[in-house]
Amino acid sequence: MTLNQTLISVRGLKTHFFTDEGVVKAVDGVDFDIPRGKTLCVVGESGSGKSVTARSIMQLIDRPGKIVAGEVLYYREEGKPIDIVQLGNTGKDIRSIRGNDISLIFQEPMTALSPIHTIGNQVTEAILLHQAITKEEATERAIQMLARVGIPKPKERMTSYPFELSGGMRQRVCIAMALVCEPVLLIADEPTTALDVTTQANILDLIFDLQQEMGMSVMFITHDLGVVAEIADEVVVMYLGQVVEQSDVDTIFHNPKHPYTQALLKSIPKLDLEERHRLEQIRGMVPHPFNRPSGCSFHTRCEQIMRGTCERITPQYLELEPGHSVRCLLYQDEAKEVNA
Amino acid sequence: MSDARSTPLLELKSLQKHFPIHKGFLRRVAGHVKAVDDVSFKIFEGETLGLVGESGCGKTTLGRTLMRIYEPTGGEILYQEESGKIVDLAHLNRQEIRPYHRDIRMIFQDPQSSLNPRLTVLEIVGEPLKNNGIAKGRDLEDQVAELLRKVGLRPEYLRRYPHAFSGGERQRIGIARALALNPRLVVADEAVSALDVSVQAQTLNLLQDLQEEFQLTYLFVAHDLSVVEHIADRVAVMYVGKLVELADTRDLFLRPRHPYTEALLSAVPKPDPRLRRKSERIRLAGEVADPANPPSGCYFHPRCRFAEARCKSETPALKDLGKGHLAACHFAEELELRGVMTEKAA
Amino acid sequence: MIPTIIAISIVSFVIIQLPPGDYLTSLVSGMAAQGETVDRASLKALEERYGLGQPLYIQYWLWVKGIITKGDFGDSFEWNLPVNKLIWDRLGLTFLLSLSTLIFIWIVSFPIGIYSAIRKYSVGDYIATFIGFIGLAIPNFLMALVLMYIGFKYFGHSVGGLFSPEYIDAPWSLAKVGDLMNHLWIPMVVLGTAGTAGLIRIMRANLLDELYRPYVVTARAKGMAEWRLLLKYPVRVALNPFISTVGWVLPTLVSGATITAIVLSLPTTGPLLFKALLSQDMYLAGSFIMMLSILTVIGTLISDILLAWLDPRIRLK
Amino acid sequence: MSDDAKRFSGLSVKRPSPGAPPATPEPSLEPESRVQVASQWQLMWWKFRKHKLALVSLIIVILVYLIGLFAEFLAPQLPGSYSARHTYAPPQPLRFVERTDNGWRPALFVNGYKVEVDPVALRRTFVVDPESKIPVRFFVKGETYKMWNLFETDRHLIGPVKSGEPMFLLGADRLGRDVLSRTIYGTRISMSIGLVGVALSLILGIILGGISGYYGGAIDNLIQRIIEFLRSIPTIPLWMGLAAAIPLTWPPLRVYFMITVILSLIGWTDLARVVRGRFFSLKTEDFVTAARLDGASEIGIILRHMVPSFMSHIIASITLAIPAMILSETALSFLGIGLRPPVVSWGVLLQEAQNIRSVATAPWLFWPGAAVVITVLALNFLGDGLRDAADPYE
Repeated sequence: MTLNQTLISVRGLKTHFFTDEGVVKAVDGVDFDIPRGKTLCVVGESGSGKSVTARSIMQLIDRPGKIVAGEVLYYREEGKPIDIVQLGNTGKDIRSIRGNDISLIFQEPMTALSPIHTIGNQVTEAILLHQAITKEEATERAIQMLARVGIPKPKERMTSYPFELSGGMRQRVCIAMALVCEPVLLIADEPTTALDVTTQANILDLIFDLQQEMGMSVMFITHDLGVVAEIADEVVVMYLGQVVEQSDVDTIFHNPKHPYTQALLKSIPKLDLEERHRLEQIRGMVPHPFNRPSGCSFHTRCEQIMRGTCERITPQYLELEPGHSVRCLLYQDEAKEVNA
Repeated sequence: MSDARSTPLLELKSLQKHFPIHKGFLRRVAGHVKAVDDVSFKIFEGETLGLVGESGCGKTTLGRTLMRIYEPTGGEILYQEESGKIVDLAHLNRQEIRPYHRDIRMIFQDPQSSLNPRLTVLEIVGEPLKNNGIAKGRDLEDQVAELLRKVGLRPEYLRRYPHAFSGGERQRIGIARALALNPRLVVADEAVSALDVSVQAQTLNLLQDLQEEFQLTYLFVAHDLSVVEHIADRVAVMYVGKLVELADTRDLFLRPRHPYTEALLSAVPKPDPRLRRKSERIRLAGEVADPANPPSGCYFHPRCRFAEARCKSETPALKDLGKGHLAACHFAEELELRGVMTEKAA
Repeated sequence: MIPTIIAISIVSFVIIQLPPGDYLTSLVSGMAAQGETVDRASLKALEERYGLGQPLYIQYWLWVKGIITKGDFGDSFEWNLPVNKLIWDRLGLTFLLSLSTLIFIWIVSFPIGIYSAIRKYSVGDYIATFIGFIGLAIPNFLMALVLMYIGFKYFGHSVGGLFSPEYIDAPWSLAKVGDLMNHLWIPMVVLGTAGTAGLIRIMRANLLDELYRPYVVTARAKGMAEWRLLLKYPVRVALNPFISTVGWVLPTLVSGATITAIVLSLPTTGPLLFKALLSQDMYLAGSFIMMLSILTVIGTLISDILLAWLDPRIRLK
Repeated sequence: MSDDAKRFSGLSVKRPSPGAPPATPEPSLEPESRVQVASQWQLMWWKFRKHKLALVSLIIVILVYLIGLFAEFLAPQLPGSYSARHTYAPPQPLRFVERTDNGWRPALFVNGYKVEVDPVALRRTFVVDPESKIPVRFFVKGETYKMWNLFETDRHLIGPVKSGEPMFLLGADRLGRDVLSRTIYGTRISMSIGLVGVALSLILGIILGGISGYYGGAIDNLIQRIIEFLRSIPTIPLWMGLAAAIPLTWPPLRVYFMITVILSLIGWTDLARVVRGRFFSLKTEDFVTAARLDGASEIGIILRHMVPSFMSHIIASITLAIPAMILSETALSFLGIGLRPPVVSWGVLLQEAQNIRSVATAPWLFWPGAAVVITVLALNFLGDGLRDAADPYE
């Protein structure tokens, strides 16, 4: 067997938040694989646990949150896979992976950079943390990287502060900082949500181009299905802390199986110049994380609910066909038997 | 369609809103941000006019100036009353404007901050009714309950406080408040931007249903072009405080006449992986111009792929290109610009 | 800043004028009590110099003019000396005391504040908070009294003053500085407790604001070690509002120093100002109040400059 | 307007009963939870309640005010009555049981004094004599006083059965006056000066801060400069200057009033800043804009939308301002330029402790200081808890 095609394998991940009011099961049993060199999009509405999943992969969960179960297997080019969960969240081992093998960019480019340190300082630091080179070499590298992400006059920009740049430029700096050590995985947590469509398009193109150049995997978190359609190879759909469907992008858009995925696709307005019509809507609201519905957590809003079944039985996450998994009782024999 | 509409419900004539920039210890005025600069258009009864542009283009300021939340620096806001009389809202004082705030209402972007957390739903939705002496006591309660029913909320929720509701439900409360006085025109300022995808569809449907039921006219301010395409009859595009294009929705999306509109449309991600990169995207270089210090000539020229010497020196006027399609570009007639690609077209 | 100083001078002048009866009358009666007589000529000269009998604004103007042109603050009739001969030494010591207390406050509150923030709701945080609040609740003079009482009761000697008796009138020498250091710590602790408590709270709150910001997570995601990260990012950002609090710590310190000095009988401005006020030696008192205020304003200005130097957002905008 | 609101809330409405059939195709209607219909003050109270230390402090503060209110009844003696025979008498512990030949039995008494002569200093000192007993009773008859200046009575909460026998639970001072009684009387003056001073500051602060925040512009600029100026001056020297100018011949009441005015002259700046800041941020809030569009009048907006939004913050700030006032009064009186005897405040009492030699022989003179520390501590904790609870909508 040649190189494993999977880079990261998340198995049974559970991240819970222990608040005064009770336990919020933000991520509650998540399984998916991030393929090597490809783009995986994680879609979901607010409260679906997509951001917490991303941070769990890097062990960046703050109190009162805690990873309570599961593993995040990282397949290196050689040697045995490492379970990142076992590394703890402060030690040297996890630090050598953060920023070097796996990097992160955020939604808000305004707050993701320290307001009082120069761009140069923050980018070179990312290099010096992982590579034994001199400051001058690191500076040189940082300038090259800034140029590569399309920042005009990168040399001058090294001494600028974040507040002197526009939102789009700041996001480019974040990308430069994340990619300067040429990681194998870039986790992008809604990196374009706060930006205008025009800037968003440019940033998406930039990430795509850099991926072609550097060959890294991208885990892209978003709630915008349009963005998913533009950039994803694989798609994971999340609802209330669980993955409800995963497949390649074409299948998700043209042959979705889970009622939630289907409903989401129908509910977004499209630029299709159709006559005016009503959008198909999902009824109700995303439930509060404290009151997760019993059985299938989507049953309260599902159009294809099987009364008496979906409220009681928790669906398994099963592979329907190779590479296409769904968590829905419609496709589970056990449930069909009960229903019949 | 536009031929049938003779007199507009509302007409803006050269509306301006300039914010002074203060500098130094004595707070001297050092310049002006021309947030809205000479904007003119009409809104006809019963239609939905979409208003789009990047952030900082002045679309929200326009909506707020029209509501007289901001005092206009210049221009006219001509409103036709039901009796047919035309008033200039821009030149009324604070007292005189009040009756018109019954006819023209507003829905805010952030359902969190636009509802006073210290008041119950009854008090919030009932506020306009009470202030305008329309109802009180038991009657008020019944009317508010009825309004809640109309926007799809349970009337039993009357005594709850905003914190007991989700974002989508709060936006419905905001819509109920806007409807309370049987308005004719509703300014919806990014009314669905802060909502989740599934809730956004519910809210858009609700707005459409209400429009049909009450013959409402909407000025729909948004940055999401897909949403605007879905809900608007006509669309106005703004760039750095100026109107650059205005046309029927289909017309504008199919065949834009301003390079900025073309670039905006091209940037919208299409929710179908099979359409991916069928057409090369138009990359819009640089940033939105600074409205405090805009470029010469056509404000868009530094980012325009068709810009010529003339664009740098000469400000283009908003021209009528027929069928009510307006565009402010020197080459509006000559350019062949790309509109949206539909599945069928592809 | 200039308007502030002008306002301060006006307030000080008003205070000088507040007690009933005019200065000259008190002077004459004071001298008469000591068996001296005042000759008419010098009386006339004094009247002219202070503009007595003329409108108040002219008196004010003459007073200010004297200060600016000749450094002349007027005379203390209690001491029968020009005010400027009396104040400089004491002002110097007052500010030495205030500054060293400020440094003491920083050294103590900085690490404790950081600890309280990163170990929020831990036992240590609660203890620090509680002690801090007690520090805030004990009036300076009471703390000074208690310390003196303990010193007297258990060590059998009085702990007042800034110098041992043998050094009081000695010229400055290394030994005298050492002696000063030996005495300085008590007033420093007395003055510092309240300020320390306040600054711990501020540091903790500032840092809690910053600790969960995305840029901290960004730094962590780069693979930085926790302690280095903490000091380079959130602590560094939280430092800015911390610096700006010097603006209000300084006036409180000077205030506290006044009372503490009276209780501990330190050779600073406090006791002299107090005596001057009691005997209504108003030119001396007014000058003290003015100089203390002006020096505080200058201190605040320095903290503003420091802040601008530290924070690029202020510097570059 | 708010009257209307009250009237509505008084009406009975069709409350949703848990079993009511759902009106819309949503799942069943869950019964209205307390949180969903909880008002601002209710949410604040729930949040405040979690802060145990603040809760305890609230009780202490209430107790201290009650002590101030019923000082005459609670104090065993009048503040001015002295017993020259008991100069610097040490505290007598209150005993609840006495030993008899056949074991212990409950009783209420204090031990008497005996005089010892210090062989070195040849000075007379009092020591508590465990042999002698002075019986003590609750609700005992003692010196006559006029309760709240309304009616005369001679009942005290506690005192020696035989009027005139020495009972100094916290010791006696230089003139043989009861430290406990004087501390209790001092509570009234010190606590009330805190309240009156804060009330004055509040009026100044709300008016000036409100004007500053609501109108903005030049007037705001002016008020801000004044505040900055006042805050940059070291307060104690300034206070000392102003207080020293109060003529010695003034009657105590006028001095009391003057001191509060001086204290609040600087205290108002903090409150004004809070009020101004709130006005500023609220002015541009969407819900205020919405209310304006709903046709609310300016005064309606201020009273119905803005004031309730910052009321809780003001209350917290007031609570934190009172201890500052108390400390300042104490400091000034301690120096002898604030309140002056025969007025009894904690600061005036502590003046007795100024002389290190008298404190060394009679450390119980520090008791009024303990009262200051406990009260200020409780007020600070209370204010802290209130501040945390002030915004329940975070």
